[in-house]
Amino acid sequence: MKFGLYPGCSLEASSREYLESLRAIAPKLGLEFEEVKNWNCCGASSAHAIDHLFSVALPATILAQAEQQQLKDLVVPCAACYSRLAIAKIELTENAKVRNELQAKYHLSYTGTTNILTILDVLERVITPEVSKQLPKRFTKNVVCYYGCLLVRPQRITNVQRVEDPQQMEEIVKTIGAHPLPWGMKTECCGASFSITRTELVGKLCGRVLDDAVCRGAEAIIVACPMCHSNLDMRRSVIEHVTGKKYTIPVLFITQVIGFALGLTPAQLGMTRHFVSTESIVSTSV
Amino acid sequence: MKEFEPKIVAFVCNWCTYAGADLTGTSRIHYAPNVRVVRFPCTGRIDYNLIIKAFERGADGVIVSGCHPNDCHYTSGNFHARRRWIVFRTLLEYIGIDPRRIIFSWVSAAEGAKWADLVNKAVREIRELGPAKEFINMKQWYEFEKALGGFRG
Amino acid sequence: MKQLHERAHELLEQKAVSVIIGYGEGTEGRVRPVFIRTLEAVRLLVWDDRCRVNLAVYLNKPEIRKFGFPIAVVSTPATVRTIVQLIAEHQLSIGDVVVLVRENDTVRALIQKEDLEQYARNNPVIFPPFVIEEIELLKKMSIEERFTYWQEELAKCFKCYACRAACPLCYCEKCITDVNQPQWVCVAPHPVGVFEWHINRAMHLAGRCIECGSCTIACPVGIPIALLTIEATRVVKEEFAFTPGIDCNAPSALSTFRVDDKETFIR
Amino acid sequence: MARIGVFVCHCGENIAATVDCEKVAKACAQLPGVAYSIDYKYMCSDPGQNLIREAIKEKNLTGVVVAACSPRMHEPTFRRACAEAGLNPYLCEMANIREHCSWVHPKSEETTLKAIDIVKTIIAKVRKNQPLYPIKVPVTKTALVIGGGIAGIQAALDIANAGHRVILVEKEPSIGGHMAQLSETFPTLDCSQCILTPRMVEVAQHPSITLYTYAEVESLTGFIGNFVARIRKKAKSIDEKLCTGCGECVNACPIKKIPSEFNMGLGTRPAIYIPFPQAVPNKPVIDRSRCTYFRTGKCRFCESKCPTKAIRFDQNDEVINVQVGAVVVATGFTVLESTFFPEYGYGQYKDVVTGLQFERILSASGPTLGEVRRPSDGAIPKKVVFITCAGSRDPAKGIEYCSKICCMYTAKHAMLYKHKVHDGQAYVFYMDIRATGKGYDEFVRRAIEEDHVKYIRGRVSRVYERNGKIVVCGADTLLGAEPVEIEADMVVLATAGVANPGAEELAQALHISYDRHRFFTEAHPKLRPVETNTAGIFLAGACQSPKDIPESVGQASATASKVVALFSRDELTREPIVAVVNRCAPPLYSTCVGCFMCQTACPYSAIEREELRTRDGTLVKTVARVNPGLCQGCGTCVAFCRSKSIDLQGYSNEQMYAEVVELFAE
Repeated sequence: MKFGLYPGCSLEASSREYLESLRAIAPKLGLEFEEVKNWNCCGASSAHAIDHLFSVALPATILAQAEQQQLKDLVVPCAACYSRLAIAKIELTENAKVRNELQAKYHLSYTGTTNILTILDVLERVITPEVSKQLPKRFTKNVVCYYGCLLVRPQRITNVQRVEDPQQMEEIVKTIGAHPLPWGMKTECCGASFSITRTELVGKLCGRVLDDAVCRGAEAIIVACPMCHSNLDMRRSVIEHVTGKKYTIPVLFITQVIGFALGLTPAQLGMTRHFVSTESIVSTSV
Repeated sequence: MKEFEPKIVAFVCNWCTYAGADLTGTSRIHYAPNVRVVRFPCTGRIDYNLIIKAFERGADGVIVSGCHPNDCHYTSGNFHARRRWIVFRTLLEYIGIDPRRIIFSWVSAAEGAKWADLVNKAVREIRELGPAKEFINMKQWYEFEKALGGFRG
Repeated sequence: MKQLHERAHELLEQKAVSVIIGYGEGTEGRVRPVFIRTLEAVRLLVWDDRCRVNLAVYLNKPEIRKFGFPIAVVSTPATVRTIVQLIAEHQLSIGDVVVLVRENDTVRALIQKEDLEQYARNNPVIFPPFVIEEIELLKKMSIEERFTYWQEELAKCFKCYACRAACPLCYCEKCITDVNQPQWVCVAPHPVGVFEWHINRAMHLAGRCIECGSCTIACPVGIPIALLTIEATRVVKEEFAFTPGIDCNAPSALSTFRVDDKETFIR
Repeated sequence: MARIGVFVCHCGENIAATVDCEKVAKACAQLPGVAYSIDYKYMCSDPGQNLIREAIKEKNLTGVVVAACSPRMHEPTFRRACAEAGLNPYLCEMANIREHCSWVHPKSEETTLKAIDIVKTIIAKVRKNQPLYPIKVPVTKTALVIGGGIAGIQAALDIANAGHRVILVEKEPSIGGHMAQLSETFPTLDCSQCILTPRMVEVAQHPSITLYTYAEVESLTGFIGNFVARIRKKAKSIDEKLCTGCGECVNACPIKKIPSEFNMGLGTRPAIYIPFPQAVPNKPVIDRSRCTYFRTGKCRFCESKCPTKAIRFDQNDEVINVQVGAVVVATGFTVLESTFFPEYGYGQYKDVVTGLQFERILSASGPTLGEVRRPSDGAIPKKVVFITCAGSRDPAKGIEYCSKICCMYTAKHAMLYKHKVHDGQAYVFYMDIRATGKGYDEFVRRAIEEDHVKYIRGRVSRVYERNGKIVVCGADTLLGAEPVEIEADMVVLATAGVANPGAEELAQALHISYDRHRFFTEAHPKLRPVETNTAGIFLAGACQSPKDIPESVGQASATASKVVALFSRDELTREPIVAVVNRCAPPLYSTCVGCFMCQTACPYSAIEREELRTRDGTLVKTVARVNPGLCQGCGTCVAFCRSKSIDLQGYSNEQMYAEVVELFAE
């Protein structure tokens, strides 16, 4: 299966392990990725707060480029980039005024043939029961799956079923042997970009998420978005400072968990890059 | 010659447009006096032959109006009427009669202002179209029939 | 032709029908309708390209119905469509008529509802070239040109009502023209009377006319009055997606409605 | 020659201000057929009407035209005046020279000429008017009441007590409806069973009421006074005459774990069951979809245990046709399930229940015998959150209306919870408190002030489970949208009142209209709230829109009065504005050619087929015939008929033709 790939800034920097683990599991699952050539920023961080046209122009150039490379299905592992690209696609196809302005100002030719997929849409297709039979190892852990916001909201863009209690990640981890626990906090806010301006707020919000996960008996939190990972993992010291409690529960990317089940080594999956030690997972499941 | 004042007859349904015209009256909204109203129980009851009769006898324009779809007191009279109007209007146009001379509309019992506005607009449009030239030579034949005395109208 | 004779002979012999309406040799090389009731007369039947007039009109005549159903009719596709429409309008019922049709030179007898409808569907209206020409001619005209065209054409009409007699779907015993209280259609052939008659005829056939052209053929002064009913039926086909003469229990287009009928002129 | 009287009214100044009434009267006097033409200041006054009565007698008029206000206003008045003077009322018409002329044009010669034109056309119409006589239709003095809830019961009792026969049809095994499920009722907190059960028994024992439970109405044909209803009595698999209701079979039945519909799925019931202790009739019914015998042919325990051998496994459905004169639809409503709400957990949390489920928990005959215990682990909840407007007033969920009763029963729930769990704390999230009935607001105040229920004005955004508690995230808009988070033990949703699942099919079977939410539509929201547009069919209770018990009972008695009024006369008289298919002498018998396309045009299916036969019985032709009872006089068939064989009395072809032609005659 061949897919276009738009990594985005986080996967090259703060969440490199997400991209490394994705690239590591791809050949084992028959996935082939072709990166969008000289891709630019998707405008997730600030563009949409400043100028609407500009915030659509950035992702539009990515889509136009992807179209030239005939990438019919474009995987966008980062939830924020996914949201920006999806919104841009709808604006370009439905909002004629914006489309004409963009054509005039940035000479973009875009016909709207690319489908924009999250990492879960792709993994759902490849992690089938047949594949799970040949997995060298079972990742038998009690886990909770954390979706955050942009993977499920706004429903108008993502059209996810059960927006308050999605089951996409649960299905994937179940097929590789994990026990996903029913969890109310899976779509609660983690504080997102406040982690820079009001870090103590992220501490409070992530504290609630971690606290509920721990007392529910979860051994790991699985995420599919670099922002969620950085807040739950990198900000762990702030969380512990704000809540006054110690949390050792590791935060793993879905791709890393699948990597374990495929028998890849922690180094290949970038397990050493986490702030919160993943020793508890690495030691038991090898 | 005095400016051409069109003669317009309005076929209206009793439950909606006639009541709407009553409301125009109770709200004292003035409008052009060229229109004469004929009351029917429902737009379903309006026969296209009567529209032809009106034109032959000298009407320059005809308004046909009733309840909005789904408002009909008899649930479906206006739906039947709408179907007939679509066919009748196309046929008149095919035979060469300017369809703008017949003004179809939905006016509810609460749309007093819309009735006044509809009448004023109709008078203005028909005045621009001028006398119903397609029926000019028909009027004189009607006189001929009357002269024969046998015609009880 | 021989097949037709055998079939006719067989039907009459078994008393399956009381009369067979077919074409026979007329004067000056033309064909005329013949009504075969005895075995000897079967040889009078002919069937070639000259046989195009719609014989279904005789099914409404009391003189023919006097013989009693079922009746056989030698049919063109138009005749079959007429019979299906007459069944839809409760003038005939299934089994009243044995329809003899020619399919690549074999003669078939259609009686059941499915066969009639299937045959009607497989043989849609094909206008002869001169009719298509006229339709195109009128389409290009402006509304004023069409007005003068029809004023000239209708001025020829002297109200002989041959069109009404020829049309199989004009079966009212007392026509609207016979109603004089009130006088819906003026009797005299002056512009008022002619205009009222032709408008009513077209409106009465809207969504019913199966475009067999008998009215134009019958008109002694050659007015192309079929164009009016063709236009009326075109509107019904396009606006309400309804084709007459292909469904035995279809309701009439103008006495039914759909809530989402489209129109562009109601304010 | 017609002798028409024209009476031009000044209407005080309303007409005379801009129309020269004398001139109109004089002009009309010259018109052919006019025998008398005067004007008067107030035609609708008593002296004005006397003018008409005297003129009819002195000038023996054959027609009357009153040129005054709109016929929608005083046509009945002047027609009655004519009738009193012996002139057929349908020979009197009104010319509207007020709303359509004097009020909308300035005072001028042209306005007066327009007035004359208007009167002229109505005179032309009256020349062609025919005397018409009200239509007499026989009335079957039996009423059909569909739905055995409180509304159906009340209507049935009122009609029966007025001496008429009633047939009450109830879909469930017992009557009682939703009211039977309630614990206590606001605002007086009297126990629902205590006030309902006597009424249910009264219905069962009333000599004039025939009760069919576990039965449904499948179709209704006919017209007002002469309906025929087809009722399917589903097989109960019990011989009701032999069964004493002892309950041995119910105890014997091995299948125990079927969720009880009566307890809204909280309790369980066996395959052969009596819905609730006070059920009327108090006889069991076998649920054939769950009974082992009907699935595998084995078991039959109940049969072996039955002392009177009343079990009938071979019993079949019975379909009966009944003649009725009027129909009261009282099929009630239901409430949304909790699975409908993503934000409240899609129904996966056992302790998030609906209002009706909480009623069962509170009820003494409920699954917890009246003790407030939560469904998950049976513990007594110390903190309960009530959420009002769950689904109601929420256009995004397609339910934009207010369900009217939730504020009241939520206050009641909170109050009853506090009475049973003294140290418990109740919270109520609300948008607005709508307690508009008599003694209603005082009731809510009592809940707040005496029972210390915490009312928080704000919406609940999400409910989720954490550490065995139900976390309710909301906001308190009175404290500046302060986010509120309550760790509750139990949550009760006051879910929206919606139409019953079968409502649409029933409406189509009865030919009554219903709205977007499948509630039945009343004839006029203000002036005819308990009637439908179909004559003879009435509405009572929540099937028309969600409402509380007092209003349902009020509506039920209102429909009963309508039905009793309908039955008060042996014959029904109806306006003679109906269509008639012409008949004439042989050999034609009728100009109708029997194409029957008018049948598809008629919205009231009032057109039937009639076989015309000669005296010796031979069939001449089958033609159309209009049933005067069903025809509402819209005239769609008249304008459609190609051979002009149908005409509408009151708006006949001749009358309308005369009106149009007169307009342009010099």
